[in-house]
Parts: sequence; C-alpha cells; structure tokens
Amino acid sequence: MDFFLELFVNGLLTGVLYALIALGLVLIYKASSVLNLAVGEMALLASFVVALAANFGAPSWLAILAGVVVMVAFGYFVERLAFRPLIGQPVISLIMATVGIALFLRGIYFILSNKWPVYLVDLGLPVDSLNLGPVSLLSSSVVGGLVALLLFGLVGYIYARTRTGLALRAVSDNQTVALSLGISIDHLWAVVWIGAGLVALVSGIVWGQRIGVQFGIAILGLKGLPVVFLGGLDSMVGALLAGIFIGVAENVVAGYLDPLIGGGTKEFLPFFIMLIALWVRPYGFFGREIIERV
Amino acid sequence: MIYRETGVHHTTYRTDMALFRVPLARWSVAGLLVVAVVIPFFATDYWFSAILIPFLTFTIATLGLNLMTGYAGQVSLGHAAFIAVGGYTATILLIYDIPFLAAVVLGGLMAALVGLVFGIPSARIKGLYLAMATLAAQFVLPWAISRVVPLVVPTGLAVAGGDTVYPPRPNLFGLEIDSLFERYFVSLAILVVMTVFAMNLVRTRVGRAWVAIRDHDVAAKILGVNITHYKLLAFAIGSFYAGVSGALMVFFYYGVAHVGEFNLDLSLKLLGAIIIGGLGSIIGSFFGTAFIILLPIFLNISLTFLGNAAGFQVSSGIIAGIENIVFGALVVVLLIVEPLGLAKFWQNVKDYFRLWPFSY
Amino acid sequence: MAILEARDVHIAFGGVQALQGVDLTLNEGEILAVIGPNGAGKTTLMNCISGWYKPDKGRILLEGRDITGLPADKVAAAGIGRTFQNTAIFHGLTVLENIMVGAHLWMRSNFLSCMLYWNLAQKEEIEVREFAEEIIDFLEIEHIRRTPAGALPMGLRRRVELGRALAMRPKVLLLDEPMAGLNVEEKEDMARFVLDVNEEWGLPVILIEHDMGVVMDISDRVMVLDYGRKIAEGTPDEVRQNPKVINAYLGVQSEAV
Amino acid sequence: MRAKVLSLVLLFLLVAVAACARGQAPAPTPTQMAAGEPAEEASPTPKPPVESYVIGFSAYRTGPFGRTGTPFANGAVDMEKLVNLKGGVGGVPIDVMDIETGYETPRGVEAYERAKATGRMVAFIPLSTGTTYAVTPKAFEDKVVVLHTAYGISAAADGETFPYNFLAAPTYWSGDAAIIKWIQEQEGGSLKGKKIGILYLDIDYGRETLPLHEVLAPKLGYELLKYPIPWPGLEQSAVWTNIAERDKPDWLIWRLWGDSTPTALREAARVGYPMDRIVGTYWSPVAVDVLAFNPEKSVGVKHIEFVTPGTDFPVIQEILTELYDKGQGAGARDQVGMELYNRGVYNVGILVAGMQIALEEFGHPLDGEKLAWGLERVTPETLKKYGMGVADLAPEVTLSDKDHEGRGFVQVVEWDGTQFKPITDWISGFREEVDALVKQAAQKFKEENPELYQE
Repeated sequence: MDFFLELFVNGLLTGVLYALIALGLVLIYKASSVLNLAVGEMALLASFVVALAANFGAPSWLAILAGVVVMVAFGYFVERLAFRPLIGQPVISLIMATVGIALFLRGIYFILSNKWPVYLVDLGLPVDSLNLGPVSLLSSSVVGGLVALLLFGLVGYIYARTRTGLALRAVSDNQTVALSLGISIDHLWAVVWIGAGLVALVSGIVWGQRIGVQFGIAILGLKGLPVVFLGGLDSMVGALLAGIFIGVAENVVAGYLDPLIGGGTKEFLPFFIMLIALWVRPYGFFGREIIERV
Repeated sequence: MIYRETGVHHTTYRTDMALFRVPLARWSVAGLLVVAVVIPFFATDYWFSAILIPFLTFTIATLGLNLMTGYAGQVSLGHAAFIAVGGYTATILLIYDIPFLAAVVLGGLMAALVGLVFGIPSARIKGLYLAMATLAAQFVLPWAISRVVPLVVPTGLAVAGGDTVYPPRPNLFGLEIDSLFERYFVSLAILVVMTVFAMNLVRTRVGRAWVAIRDHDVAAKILGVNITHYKLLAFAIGSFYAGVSGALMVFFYYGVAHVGEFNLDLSLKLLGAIIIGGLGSIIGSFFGTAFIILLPIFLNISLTFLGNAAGFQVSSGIIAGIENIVFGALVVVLLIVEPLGLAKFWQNVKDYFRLWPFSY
Repeated sequence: MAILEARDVHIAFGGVQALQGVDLTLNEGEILAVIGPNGAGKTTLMNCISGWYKPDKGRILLEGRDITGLPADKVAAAGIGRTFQNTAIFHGLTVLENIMVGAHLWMRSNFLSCMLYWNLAQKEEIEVREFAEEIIDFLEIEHIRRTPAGALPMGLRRRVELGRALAMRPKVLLLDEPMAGLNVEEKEDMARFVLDVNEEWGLPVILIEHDMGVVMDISDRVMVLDYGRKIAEGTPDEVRQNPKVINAYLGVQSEAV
Repeated sequence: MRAKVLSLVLLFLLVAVAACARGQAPAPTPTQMAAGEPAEEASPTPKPPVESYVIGFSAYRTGPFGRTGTPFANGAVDMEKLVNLKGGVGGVPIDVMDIETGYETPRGVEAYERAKATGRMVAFIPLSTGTTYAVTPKAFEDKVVVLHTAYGISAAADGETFPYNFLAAPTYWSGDAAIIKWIQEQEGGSLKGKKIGILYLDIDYGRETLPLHEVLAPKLGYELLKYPIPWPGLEQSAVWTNIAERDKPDWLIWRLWGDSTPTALREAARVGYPMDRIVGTYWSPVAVDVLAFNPEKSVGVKHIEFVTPGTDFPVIQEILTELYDKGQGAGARDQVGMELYNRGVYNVGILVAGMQIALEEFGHPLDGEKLAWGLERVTPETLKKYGMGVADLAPEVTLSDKDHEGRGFVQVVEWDGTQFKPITDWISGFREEVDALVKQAAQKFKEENPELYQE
C-alpha cells in the first residue's frame, strides 16, 4: 500500500506539472486554433532568463520580474510580428510558424547559454525531500504543484469573471461572430500570447527547479500533447484532469509493470492512453465535438 | 518547369494530358535530368555525401509525406518512424541475401503495412487529432524496432540488445553499388521513378480523390469516393515512399541502420519541408527538402565564412545559435510572405514566363 | 413511373423532430421542386436521400431498390448525384479536375495502374476527359477549365458543381438551392441548364429553391414542407392555390412584405 | 515588400551556395591565428611544408546535449590554440574544425565530409555514437583516424579489426568491469548476495554493458537488477520508488546521459538513496549534471574517468594563463578543469602526440595512415614526451596495433561539493571477460562487413 501511495502521490504532483504545460497549449488553441509547438521552448527561455538573473546576483523577486518582462515582451512581439500577419492562413501553416519560433528561441538560448552557462533556477526555495508518513516527496515538487493549481485557478477566474475572459470565450466559440460584435481579435491574441508567455514562465521555473535549466525543458513540450488531446484541446479543466490522470497512470503502471516487462512503459503510456482515448472519444473527454453540416 | 504555351496546340486529349504538356517543359525536364546526370562528374566527395545523396534520399520521403499530407490531407507526425521501418526491413532482408531492389521494395511495402495500421484511426478522426495518433507511431515503432531487430538479425554490432545494424553492400544485378558515384545514380534513378509515380498518381483518379477528400470530405463522399479507402491508401503509399527512402538512407547515406536517427525531429523537419515547399505540390517537395535539410548546412557554412571574412573569431556554438535564429525567422517570414510555399513562388515565376515574350 | 421514393421518413436531432413521416415520389423525367420556409427540413430530406443522414424510420427506394442507411458513397454509386446549398467544390483542383472527380464513381482503374499511367488508366483518363469536356461545353465554362476552382465567383462555382454532379452519370439529380447567391442573369442561365439537363439528358431532378418565380416556371411538380411535414404536393398551380401553403409559407412572406 | 524579402532570401542563399561551393568552411585558419604570436617569432622556419593538419570535429554546443557538449568542445578548441601557440606539430599548425552539429548524425556526416574536403584531414572526432557508426566505414576507405574516447564502437578496441578507429580510452565494458572490481573491494572482496542495480537509458548505449554483467553476476555472486529508463528520461519517479521501496540495491551503476542525469540525482535525493553508493559510467553524472541538481546534496556521488578532472595540471594552467587570462578562451572560465573539458583537451592532445611520433618517423606531410601508426606507438613514456602535457591527465594509456583501447584503466572520482576528485588510483578489472566481449563483437563486425576487408 505504501508502495502504491508513493507512486500515486508522486504521479499526482508530476501530473499537475504536465497540466501546467498543457495549459499553455490550451490557452493559445482556444483563442486561435493553433497548436503551439513552441511551448517547451518558451518555458526554456523563461527559466533561463530567471536563472541567469539569479546567477548575476539578483534577488528572487527581481529575477522573476526579469522573467515576466521578457515573457511579456516575447508574447507581444511574437503576436505582433509573426501571428498577426498570419491571420487567415491554414492552421498547418500557423503550426509550422510555431516551429519556426521554437527554432528561433532555441537559437537565443544556445547563444546565451554558451556565454553564460547556468544550471539551476535558484530562488532559494527549499529543495529538501519531504516525508509525509511513508511517502517521500520533493518539497520543490509540492511547491510547484501548489503554484500550478493556483495558476489554474487564476486563469479560470479570468476566463469566468472578467471582460477579457468573456471576450476570449466568445472568440473561442465563434471567431466571425465575435468579430462582428466588435471584439478586437488582434488585441485578444496579444493578450493570449502574453498569457501563454506567463504560463510558460511559471512552468519554466517549476520545471527548472525539478530538472535543471536545460534543453530537456523544451522536450517537455511534447509531454503536454497527450495531455491536451486526452483532455480536449479547448478545455482547461480537461487539461488539468488529463494531466493528473496521465501523471498518475504512467507512474503507477510503470511502477508495477516496469520490473515485469523490462521497462519503457513510461514514455509510451501517455501515447497509448491517448490512442485509446482518440478511439473512444475522438475529441477528448472535455473537448467539443465538431459537428459537420452539409 | 518553364511553361511557354504560346503556339502550342493540342489536337488530341492524349497529348494534352501528357505529363508535360508543353514542349518547352519537356525540354527543361530533360535538361534538368541531363544536369543531374552530369553533376556527379564534377562533384567532390563532399557534394556527394553531404548534399546530393541526402537530398535525393530525403526527397523521396518528402514526396511520400506530401502525397499523404499535402494531397490527401492526412497530417502525419510519425513519418520518421515509417522511414525507420523501411530502412530496417530492407537492411535485414539484404542480410538474408534478398536482392537489392527487392529489399528496397519490400522495405517500402513493410512500411506501407505499418503505415496502414497507424492510419486506421483516420477513419474516425482528422486534423490535429489524427496527427496525434501518428505521433504515437513515433514513440511506439522505435521501441518495437529495438526489441525486434536483435531477435531477427543473426549478428549485430552490440553484443546483445543491439539495434544498430550495418547493411551488407548492396549489389544490383551482380554489380556492387560501392562508390559515391554509383550510389548517387541508383538513388537518382529511384527518385526519378518515384517522382514519375507520384506525378501519375496525382493527375489521375487517385490524386483527384485525395484532393477532394482534403478539400471537402463530405462532398467527396457524397460524390461516391470511398473516403476510408482512399485515406488508408494515402497512408500506405506515403509510408511506402518513406520506407523506400529509409532503405536508401541506410544503404547509401548513413551506411548504417541506427534507430536514433529516425526521431521526432526528423518527422517535424519533413513536415516543415512540405509546408515550406508547398503542400500538394510535387516540385514543392524538392524545394522544401532543399530548404529544410540543406539550408541549415549552407547557413552554417556561410555564417562561418562571413564571420571570418569580417575578421571575427566566432565560436561554433554562437554560429549554431545564429543559424537557428535565422532559420526559424526565415520559416516564419516565408510563411507570411508566401503561405503557399516555395512552389507557389515558382509558379509565379512560371506564370510570368508563360506567354513570354508576348505577355500583354 | 416512380424512380425515387421516400416513404414515411422520420429523423430527429436531439429533441428536434426534423422530419416527421415525409413521403416523396419522383417520377421519371420530371422536375420536382421541394419548397418550404427555412428550417422546414428540405436539406435534411436531401441528406437522408443521399445517405449522409440515416433516417430513424422510413425507407428510401431508388428504382425499387432499398438504399436506406447505405453509406453516402454507396448511395452515390447507386445513382444519386447532388449539389450543395453552400457550394462544396474542391478548391485545390481545377474546374476540369473537379468535374473529373464526379466521374470517379464509374472509373475502374486502381492505384497501381494510375501510378504507372498505363493501359487501362490512360485509356480511362482520356475517356473521362472527353466526357468532362462535353459537360464543360454544355455548361459553357470552356474558358475556365484550367482555373483552380477556389478562385471562381459563386455563379461559376454553382455551374462547376452541377457539372460535377452530371459527371457522376446519376439516375437522379438533387439540386440543393442551386440559385442561392446568384444574380438575375446567372439565375436564368442556371434555370436553362436545369431544364436542359432534364430534357436533353432525360434526368429526373429534385430541386430545392427559394426563388418562387424559378420554381413555378421550371418544375413539373412542387412539394411543400413545413416543420418537417409535407403539407402540400401538386402542380405549381395547384400548390399556389393551396391555402395551407399560402398560410405556412407564401402567407408568411406576403405578410412580411 | 514581398519581392524585397524574397530577393533578400535569394541573395542570402546565393552567398550560402557560393560559400558552400568552396567545399569547406573556412574555419578560423590557425596560420592567421598564430600570426604575430611569440611562437612564430621563436621558430624562424620560413614556411611550413603543409598549410595545416585538419582534425574534423563534430561538436555540439546546441541541441539536446549542448549542455554536456559545450565543455568538451571548448576544451578541444582551447587545446588547439595552445598547441599552435607552441608551434603546432613540427611547425605545422593543427586545425580543429569545430563544426556544430547539434548531435544530429546527418550534420555529423556533413562535418566529416567538410573536413575531408580540405584534403588535409588526418583525424575526426565524432563525439556521438550515431556519427561514429556512420563515419566508421568511410574512415576505412579514406584512411582517416576516428577518435572516439570512451563512446562509439566498443569493439574498436580491437585494433586489427578497426585499423583507423581509436578509443585511446577504456571501453564501456572495461569501465563497468572496473566499477564492479572496485565495488568488490569496497565490499571486502566478495559480492556474494549483494544487489547491484544498473540504471540505464533504454537505448543501445545504455544496454551495452548488460552482457558483461550477465557474465560477471553469476561468477561473482551478485544479483543484477535492471532499471531501464525510456528516452529522454525526464521523469523517473516510478523507477526510483521501485529502487527505494522494493529492491533496495546495495549499489547503483548509472548509464544515463544528458538531461536524464539531473533528474536521476533529484529522484535519488527524494527517495533518500545514499549518493555515495552511486557510481556512474564516464558520461553521467558529470559536473554539469551535478550543478544542474544541487552541489551540496550530491556529495559522494561517483563516476569513473579516463582523464583526471581538475585544473592542477601544467597543461590546464597554461590554457588558463595563455588563453583565458588574455580573454581568448573558448568558453566560460569556470568550466575549465571539468572532466568534460579535460576530455576535450585530451582528445586533441593524444592526436597531437600521435602526429609528433609519426613525424619523427616519416617527416612531413602526415596523413591519417601515418597518424594511426603514430597513435599505435603511444605509451606512457611517449605520451609524456610528445603529448604536450596531456600525459598528466591520463598517464596509463598504452596503445598498440592490436590494442586501440589502451589497457582500459579508469579512475573513480567523487563529488566533494565543488568538484569531482579522484579517490582511487588507475584501476581495471576482469580483463579476460572484457577481452572476450571485444573479440566477439569485433568478429561480428568483420563478418557483417566483409567488403571493408577486401584487398
């Protein structure tokens, strides 16, 4: 039972962090139907900036502020320079554009990290392992998980209660109608990209604490994909639940199965779950089905 | 190719429906082939191994992906995995003394079969959701390969559990394909055949059905196109091309089957190649491959060159960073400037010359 | 002699009863117009006939053969061709190719022979090309045969769609608002094509149309739907006189005017 | 606007093609670099007989392993500069063509060809397993030395089968054998009843030493536990829960690489696995991994080395004073002396040693074949004499025409909170078993590639 509990709780915490990556994907998809493949690179850049600032001796708040400034600027300019001119293009071109942006960000990261190698986001948070009864956890994971949940709550609140949120919901329902109601899509896209930049900042910091500031963060963007597809590309609640589900499932199953079948289940399982989900519910468990009309 | 329609009149549908309708187009294709045949007599080893052979082999893969994604609209993020299946199958068959051409074709067929299996979800889902199903192939197939290959290959470089296999040297009707020169010509010949096949497919019943499904699947079905059948066919043929190119990559380019090469990065690159080259365009596949596979190399070389010319001592890390930045920005700029890809750009040039010199 | 029959067709979406026991009979060689206010279920009936929707209840017979519940491509193969209310041409194909897609149904070459462009494939392609050119001549769209269909204005799109349906060599043609969004000249052209199709090709046509003038002019019989039920059927003149129709449809309109 | 952008793109492409047509990257030419430096003045030789000797180098400061590739690449480039400051190889400068490949094999192959196109390439450093596989058959044909220190093809230790592949460092098998030997000593000479776990990336590299353990385990009586980590291994908590809660192995041998290593360190800390019971192979955990986790919490973690880390060596000190003090170092100063950095230095150093030995015998110009001959004569003595100081880093290398590994001595190094420090002398173990594996693998290669041995 202890064994199960430990797998479960750790999977849960990891799952919340997967959901955090997925949140960045959902935000942009909801507003513009674009699958942002640069989500990992955005987190990488954010965590690098924060780590670099901290490395230069900036206090934590200043380092985070530096990250905020960079990510807001990034979100604004990327929307302005790349996505606004691309309005109306086929979705696949937009996705390719995010790949271009990912490469661009990688280039920046490579140049900077070559000059100033940094290894860790050091914000003075506790890194001890925590023992809750039989379960051992990393305190940084716990903090990360809480931050992630908080962020979900915040974004959910913005969507549900604010004017911008209302406009965003309108746009994700129907772009043309929203346009005709006088909602400025440009403005909203900028807001969404800045928002996604800030989400990337949080996930970059949290993951940077977990695995170090390294290229792996960019690869993590892939982990978000099965999550959003399971939860539905346009559902934040779906992202959260699917993230937790995948985190728990992969950890528990890998824990029991790995010793039996010689490993490898962990990287696959999300995709297997996703494949099955695609069969059972082609548009995810919380996503909206696209009904075709003739 | 260059199109000059002026003064060309077809009197039968047969000639009007030929692959190249205009004499000048025929001539320029022939000219291009002559160039392709003459180049190797002047090419250095560097051009062969670093530019020509990779270009030829990768183009076959992009052609397949373009048939599948560009024409039939079935987005695939697992193309590299199908390439791996073809490469490994062909290698193993060659080890078991199957003749070269048969091994290549069977490698392609094996990839087609696997592609078919991963294409099954296309019956129900499409677009991004389907792309994700193919992404699963990218994670499942290499795993399967690394488990299966050690069981099938009698020898293997690593003592146990090794999935890296050196293929024996292929020979064509008793002639060993050994030098870069020979590798180039065999790849070129196969590419030409595959290109002609692709062009034939897209101008006939099959190609029209694919585009119909891509543009409006409901209408296609109501017009009597069996959508599932044609989607699966697209998966099979696209994967067949991938498999053939995998075999050639292993035999002629890498010289070794190493599962690590066929990763998600390659899949994304190929997808980028067809988007940038032009979705639903055969010649776009050629442009796109050149852009994605060769441009980074060109960028790297020319940036180093420029850096030195300007008298800077630049670390290769910085150059690579700039290369990434420039390349990423180029992708975005190109998508903004010419969303239909390089093929459309080419089309504009062609249109300009269509009635040249009497373009009024 | 009825070539197409729909008997007691029911279909519901969620709680909405879109069709409630609709009967339809199309005789050989006639033009049957289906009219009714928006949301009356006209397109739904078309979709049931062409196999896109499966009716909850009721049967659809083509030349006496039951085609209810067949997938849409099989229905097409059985001989039902149609056009769409919101044009559904293939943007990426040229006009010629669009029309040749229509011929897909009765082409026999498989992908291998297509790949090689050999023997059967080539012969068939040329044969289909000739046939397609006939249709192009007929519809007077020779000048745009190599234009990508996505670049065409609405009037030409509708024509291409008609040509595409004709290329199927159907036994019955369903035209779903072929004149929506056309100007007067284009409407006249289209009406002429529909009549020619009916007379020269001998094709029975089901026509959904809002333009009463056109409907009354070219159709042999008219059937009126309202709220998923058939409320009237007969010659144009009979229908025009029918008080139910005036009430449900024309009446509403005249009131609005 | 559109036309302008496009013409700019085209112009750029033209430049690129033009540069490419030269067939090579005009990488920093060492002759220019050395110009005006004291070494030049000291040697009055008017003109070197050869422009330079090219060492192709597929470096990766970018891509998924950029973090680990960077110190290595900087070490190699710094050593190149140092060698040239000292007059190069018999007056001829060496040119380490530092070509960025991002750990991609196609780019690695391109780098090989680009270096080859200079016509002066004597050696190639692939620095990736995939590239090693791809260039090895080419090297047979081109007669170019391929130097893959402690990675790549382990069978290449058999110099008779692989005439141009050199490890000049222990194989993976030698490494794991030495680890087992060392653990056996720690356990008082017997491993009976002990549990040893292998935590490995589930790819060829990770799996490579399993056959050795399958031979050794029954012989020595230890229980072998396998923990495969699927690529890329950024999430490992299930495996570690198994390690901590169920199996509780006495020792763990790591065969990870790159980004999976800091994650493993974090998980080890989470479940409280004792750090001093972890012994990694050459590539994990290295200093940059530890820094990406937590320097204090990693105290005691070990890996094996074929060069000694640290800066207390004349050659490293020279690099610091001659290059970094003058602002000419290739990378960050605090990475100098890291084990990966010193390996880069060693790679170039051993090639220079081989060239100098060959030079005594043949004189200029040298080629790959002569270099291979020279490398086969590397002994602790000759390395001291010709190695420009790298003998201090790896004193126990003895190569011969049969042995391209160099006897397979390794050193166990331990993280002390700030750096990895050697805690043992140069050790090796179970040579018989290791040699058997090398023989077997080499034989297989020979059978698979008969065409390489025609002539």
